[in-house]
Amino acid sequence: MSDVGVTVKFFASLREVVGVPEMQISASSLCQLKTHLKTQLPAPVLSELLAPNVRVAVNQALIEDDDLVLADGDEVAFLPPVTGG
Amino acid sequence: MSDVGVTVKFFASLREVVGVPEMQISASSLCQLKTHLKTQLPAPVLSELLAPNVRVAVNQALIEDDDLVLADGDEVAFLPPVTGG
Amino acid sequence: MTAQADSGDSRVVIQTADFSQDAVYQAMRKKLGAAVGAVVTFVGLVRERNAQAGSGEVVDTLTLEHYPGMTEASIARILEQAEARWPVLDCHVIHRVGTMRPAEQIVLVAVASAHRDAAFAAAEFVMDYLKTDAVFWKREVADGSAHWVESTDQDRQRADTWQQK
Amino acid sequence: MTAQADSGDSRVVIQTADFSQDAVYQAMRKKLGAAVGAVVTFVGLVRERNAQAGSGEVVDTLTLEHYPGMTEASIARILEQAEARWPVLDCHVIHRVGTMRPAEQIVLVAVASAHRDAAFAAAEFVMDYLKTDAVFWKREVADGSAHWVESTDQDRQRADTWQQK
Repeated sequence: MSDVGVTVKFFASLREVVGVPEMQISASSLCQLKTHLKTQLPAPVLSELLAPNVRVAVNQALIEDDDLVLADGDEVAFLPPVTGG
Repeated sequence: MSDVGVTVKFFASLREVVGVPEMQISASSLCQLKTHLKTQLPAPVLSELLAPNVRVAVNQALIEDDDLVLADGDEVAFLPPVTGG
Repeated sequence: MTAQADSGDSRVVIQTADFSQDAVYQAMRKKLGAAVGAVVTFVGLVRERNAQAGSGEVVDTLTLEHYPGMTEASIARILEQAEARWPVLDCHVIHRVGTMRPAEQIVLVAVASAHRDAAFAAAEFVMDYLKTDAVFWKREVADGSAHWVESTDQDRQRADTWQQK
Repeated sequence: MTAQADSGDSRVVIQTADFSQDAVYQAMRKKLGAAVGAVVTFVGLVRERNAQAGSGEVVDTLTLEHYPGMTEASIARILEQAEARWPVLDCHVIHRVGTMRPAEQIVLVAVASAHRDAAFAAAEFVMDYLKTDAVFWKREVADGSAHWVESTDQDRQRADTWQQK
């Protein structure tokens, strides 16, 4: 197990399908975090969470690289498509 | 002399060059009105009043036709280039 | 002099007094309720340094003159053209006349629509045609000397562009 | 919750409370004085009949959610892009979050410039990118059933158009 603890946030429709606004997970990379979620969440939830139009932000910056190394206390957010105005 | 009395209005820069905001003139057509003005106003004033960018309105509608027949009480206006906003 | 438009179009007001853009905005909201999705307001103000004044010149006053009746009708025609082109729910123009100083408000254009694209386009269209077609004259005094301001080539080009869209 | 932007950009405010577009307009005038020639304000409001709701459906509520910090930064980036493109003197965005009902104000965009063309273009640009790039989510309840509103193809096309101008 990794010693790296990160906060994972789910917004809007993703918060509804996951059922909680955030959870604490130990993971030292984005890839590891997703693997961890796959062991915890049911398939229908995962398919929404990992859909192509869902973006991931680490410490509020959008990240495309799954290999990104996470640091203790990092905040990882799953963002469904946005719209303002 | 015609019996048709019209009010002639001069706006903005034209009021300044003519020296009065309006005058009463007897004329039964626009053409006759301009002829009449030519006998009354000095050449430098006329050249401004009859410049290509000056438009003429009769009863507040723009008129291009010099042969337009005027009626007693009509209002003829000389309008230099407009700009609002 | 504060008068409703002689054209009979209550959406066009020419006045010497200053105006509240918020009063017009709130009246539109009240009238339209939940039908309105977008309101654009434009306010034009007197700048101290007019592009048409010489460089370094400072504007003292701007005096607007109009032709009562014909001026209101010229603006009403612009609003009618905007309404024919975009789904406008409501639109208003307040245009001041008389003598104004830098930083004072000159003109308000307010357009309400269900959607933002129509509100933006109609408001800009109205402003562009106010520059070229509305019956006003502007006398600017800058550094103590007066001149009459005319619409620019750029103004005419902007107005013409709408005919090509 | 009423907070200045965590991005440190005081021109971006996210709040649950309603806002006064006039307060922002008057503050801009006061700040800019006789340098400003044109102010465009845009207010977006909750419509009772949203185009995305089914025909005949009536909107009960619209709830906006945001990601504090990231949302403000996403809007600040849009303002910076507008400023890089047009000579903007000042610009502000107030965006509400929380639950709103039809006829309530959602968003204000206010842009001041020396000239009308820059003020109009920048305000419309900001609104177009708020639709596609600002970090908000909208949950609409219409006729008692809820759904998440997404930006439309038309929204994305409008935003893309600015890249071609």
